Amino acid sequence: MKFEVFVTLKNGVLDPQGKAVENALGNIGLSSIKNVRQGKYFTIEVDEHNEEKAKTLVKSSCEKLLANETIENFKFNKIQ
Amino acid sequence: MKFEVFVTLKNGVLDPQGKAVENALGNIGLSSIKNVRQGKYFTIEVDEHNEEKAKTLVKSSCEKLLANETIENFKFNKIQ
Amino acid sequence: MSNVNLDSAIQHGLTKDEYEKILELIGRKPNITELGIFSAMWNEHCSYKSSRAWLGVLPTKNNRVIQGPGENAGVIDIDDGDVAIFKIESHNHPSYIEPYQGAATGVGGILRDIFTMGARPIANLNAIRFGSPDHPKTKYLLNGVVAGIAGYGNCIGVPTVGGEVEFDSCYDGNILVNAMSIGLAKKDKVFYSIASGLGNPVIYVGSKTGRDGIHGASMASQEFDSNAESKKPTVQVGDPFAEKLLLEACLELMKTGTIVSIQDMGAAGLTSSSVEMASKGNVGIELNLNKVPCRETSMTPYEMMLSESQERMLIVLKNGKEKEAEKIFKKWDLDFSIIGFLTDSKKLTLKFQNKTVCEIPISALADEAPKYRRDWIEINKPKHIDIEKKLIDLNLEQTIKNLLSHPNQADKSWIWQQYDHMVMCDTAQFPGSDAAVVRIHGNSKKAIAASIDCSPRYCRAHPYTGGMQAVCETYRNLCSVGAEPIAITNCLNFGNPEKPEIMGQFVGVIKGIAEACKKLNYPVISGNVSLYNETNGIGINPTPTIGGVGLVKDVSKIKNLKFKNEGNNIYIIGKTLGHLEQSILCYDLLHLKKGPPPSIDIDSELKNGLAVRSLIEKDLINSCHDISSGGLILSLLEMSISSKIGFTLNTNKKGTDRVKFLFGEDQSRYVIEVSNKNKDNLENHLKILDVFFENIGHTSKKISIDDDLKFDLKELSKINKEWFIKYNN
Amino acid sequence: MKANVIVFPGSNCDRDIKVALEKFQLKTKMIWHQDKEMPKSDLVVLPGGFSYGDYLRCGCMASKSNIMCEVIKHANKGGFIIGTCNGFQILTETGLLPGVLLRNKKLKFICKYVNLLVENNSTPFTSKYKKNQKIKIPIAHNEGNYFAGEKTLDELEQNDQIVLKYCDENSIVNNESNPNGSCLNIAGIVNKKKNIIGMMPHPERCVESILGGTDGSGIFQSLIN
Ligand SMILES: Nc1ncnc2c1ncn2[C@@H]1O[C@H](COP(=O)(O)OP(=O)(O)O)[C@@H](O)[C@H]1O
Ligand SMILES: [Mg+2]
Repeated sequence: MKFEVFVTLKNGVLDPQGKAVENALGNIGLSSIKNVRQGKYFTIEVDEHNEEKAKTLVKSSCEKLLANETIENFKFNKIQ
Repeated sequence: MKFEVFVTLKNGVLDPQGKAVENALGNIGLSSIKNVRQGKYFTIEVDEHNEEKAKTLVKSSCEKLLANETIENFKFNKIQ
Repeated sequence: MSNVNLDSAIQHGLTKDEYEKILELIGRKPNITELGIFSAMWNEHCSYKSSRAWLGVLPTKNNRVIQGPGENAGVIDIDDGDVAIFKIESHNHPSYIEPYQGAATGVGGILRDIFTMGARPIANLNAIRFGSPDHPKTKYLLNGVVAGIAGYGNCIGVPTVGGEVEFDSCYDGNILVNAMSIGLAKKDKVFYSIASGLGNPVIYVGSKTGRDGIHGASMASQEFDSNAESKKPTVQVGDPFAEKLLLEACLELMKTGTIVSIQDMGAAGLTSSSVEMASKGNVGIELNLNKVPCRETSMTPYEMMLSESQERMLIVLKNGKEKEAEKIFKKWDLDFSIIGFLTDSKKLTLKFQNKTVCEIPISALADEAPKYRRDWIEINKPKHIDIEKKLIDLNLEQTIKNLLSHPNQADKSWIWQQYDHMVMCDTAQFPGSDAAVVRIHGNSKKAIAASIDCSPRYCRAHPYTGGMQAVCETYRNLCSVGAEPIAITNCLNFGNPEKPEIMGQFVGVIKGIAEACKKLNYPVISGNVSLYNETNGIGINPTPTIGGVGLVKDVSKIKNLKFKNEGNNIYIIGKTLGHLEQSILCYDLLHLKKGPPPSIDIDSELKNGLAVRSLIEKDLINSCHDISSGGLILSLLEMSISSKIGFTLNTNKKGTDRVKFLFGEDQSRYVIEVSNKNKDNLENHLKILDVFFENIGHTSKKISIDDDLKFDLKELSKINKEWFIKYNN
Repeated sequence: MKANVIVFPGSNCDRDIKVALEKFQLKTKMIWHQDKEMPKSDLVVLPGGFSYGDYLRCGCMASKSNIMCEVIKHANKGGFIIGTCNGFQILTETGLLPGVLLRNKKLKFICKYVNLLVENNSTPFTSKYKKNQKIKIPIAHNEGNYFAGEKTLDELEQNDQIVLKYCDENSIVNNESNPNGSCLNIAGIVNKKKNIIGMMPHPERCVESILGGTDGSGIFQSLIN
């Protein structure tokens, strides 16, 4: 089973990368692009046929590793 | 108008981060998780009401900055 | 399997003649795998077909050289059973296409060359060259390359201690990324790539093989056209973490006495590593490609043999030692696979799915590779040009400010502060000085000094002089800190060698390097050639990057370029004639690019260098800086800015003579700072050594030149530091 | 005094810190990350480097390795722990110290000597310094931008947990002297019990004048006191 996982910075956490991207876009003439926030995107495969069980595994990888909940949120979707 | 942008490594391009994450998941007992690939996820706002124009702008930011098409693919969706 | 014919050979970058030679050598048509292997081994990057004939001119020996060119890196004796191992390598084309990964894998590649030989890398340097700062790609390339070098070197934990950077529009379409690494080993624990022992197992260790970089080596040997983007997928991605593990695992294995020979998989991956090992040992090698650890499914023999996936090594083990070796690689979480063995067939034999997919005599791939004596034309020293007129109205105050704020002379800390230059805790002289100094770990006194230099504008004007000058400049930089120069490595970056002018540049430069090395007893022990640095017919300035390495016997005595106190005397060692053609003043500031470069008198170079070293040895001077690009004035200003101590300079000259005195780039000169206490002693000493010197002023609170020029040190410092920061904001 | 230095794959300041510890007569053992047991020691050091390549988030994967259970036990018993650079990142990822280290504000790796103000000298790691003493120690990191929520920052201040702050030549703590964007210019903190310190600067890099300074010595001298 295949999932996609999104890890994004919580509101209020400064995102210097997003800021830098935004500035850089401005510099190359794309100044109408605003509020860039950068996060992480994973695709993962779970060796598990039961969807519920697979989801529990994905959730637990997010909590234990993929996201740092002090600063990040996560969500995920089944894609296959 | 708000968009989400996905930037992922092309197939066949080495993903040291994904590989390391996969190993780490294995080490903490989540060895049923396989084929981890890590990419970037952006949310951006475009100061433009015409959807077609907005999309052109997003596409051009991907091509010019967000993705390096040597090794990466991108896609995007309107989310608001 | 697709059919091989002349067309497919040409697509692989081979010429018609070369293809016919292949047919003759193996007496049949090659299959596609074999064709790929030939093309990889016979391209410029691996075969040195245009340059080999000339490289033989270079002197490669002195009493400290243990291994000259021909191995993964050169080896010099630094006493007490220690050796230093070093080499420089180019990663120009990949870095233009993908600056971060190109530069990163360049660093990774040179590091492997060093640790394959049993050395722990202790210092990295780099020489990077970009197009004009106004060119739309320059900023992106600069940022990517610097971040890539930093990303790899910092992660693996080897300090990046020096380098150089230059901007010139001749690099607009062909940037240069040359990476150098120095390692340390014990004299009796150096490893070589000569395979031996029939039946000995051949093992593959490191990361898995993917489809990355297939045909990277051929790419590095092709001229760019504006379609460069379409060559993109050949760029490899580096994994410094994997390299760190590979480094530790290899050094651990090397302690066990199980290795016969070892070779990293660099350009042309498995092909060149297996062929080179077999060729050097005059043996055959048989590999079972089904055993190659692959990252992707259904990889073909062709792909496996030509992949340039990073962080891999090929090792010939002593028979029966497989288990012992495997344990170490497993501990470090690396792939380990016995993929073949040595044979007496003197052939490269490849099996895949129980079929023989390649059988080529090793000699056909290596010794029989084409060698060309390309046509070349001698490039003579250009005539002097009249520059007086341009100098008469020069506003000196403004010109000095322009010099300090010019990207080529601006403070480079924006770059080297992105590099961890202190890790390993042995860096005794940081970047920002003439030569970096790195201690020999565990030895409280001994250290290695290193410097990397080239002045391509001189090489373009007169290749022979330029080649000599590059060697001499590293020599001078080593002497400036008090090191004994020992040997060099060189990276020869040129345009298309099929053009007689370019080949003429190449020949001239090589002869110049050879002459300087011979006279200075400063041989070439390793190097690399990068040709076809040309886009749409426009070639780069000839750029022979020289990396010089010296030995410091007592690290507590080294000197740097910072003024130490106010009220000390300032001297120039060496004669100032005021040669301005090809100087920074003419070339970069006034855009006058004609005329000969300053000439080099090797006898003075030797004598002045020795003198400076003996002054340092006797502790008679407080600081020392060589005079190079930018002339006397730039050297003084750098000494001032880095120390926040000013100087009072008395030129005793007027008008254009003064301009020449300040900006002239006459060679073999140094600025030194001497206390009143040591003044007489120093002068006597220099007289005995028969060295030309002159007292030109003293250190002071402020900066002033003669009676009419005054500068605010803070302002100059700001101007000097600002350029990189503003440019990259 | 005995010290254990934990070696993760990708650690690269492990040897450096061992040399420094031994210079100050601490008996030092290197401990492999996969070990399930750790010999008794007074001090545990989490060294700098790029553990597990620092992929994902710095220090994150190291914080999940076997040996960290032992390190946590050591912490709970009141044993001393120093985490420098990557070690600091590992400590925050493990939760032994609050907050997190984000990417430097300017998104560049920074390696240079910086000025630091000793805010708290009543910890086992800083007693040899004077309060408000200005010291110079190098930093070398890409992710040293200390971040924590307001509540945590308040707590850190109230409990005197902030040990080192970035400052300038004249001991002034301000935006200009903040190299990486850290909240409150924080360069190093301790836990409430003050037996664990995390700091971005590398004291092991300045214990000999030939390397550019000796201000790092204070950390080690404080410990052996
Ligand atoms: N790309 C670079 N990487 C690391 N250090 C650099 C780089 N470019 C310049 N430097 C450092 O900046 C200092 C000044 O460089 P340069 O002006 O080329 O010196 P010099 O003229 O004495 O050779 C040197 O110490 C050099 O090592
Ligand atoms: Mg110099």
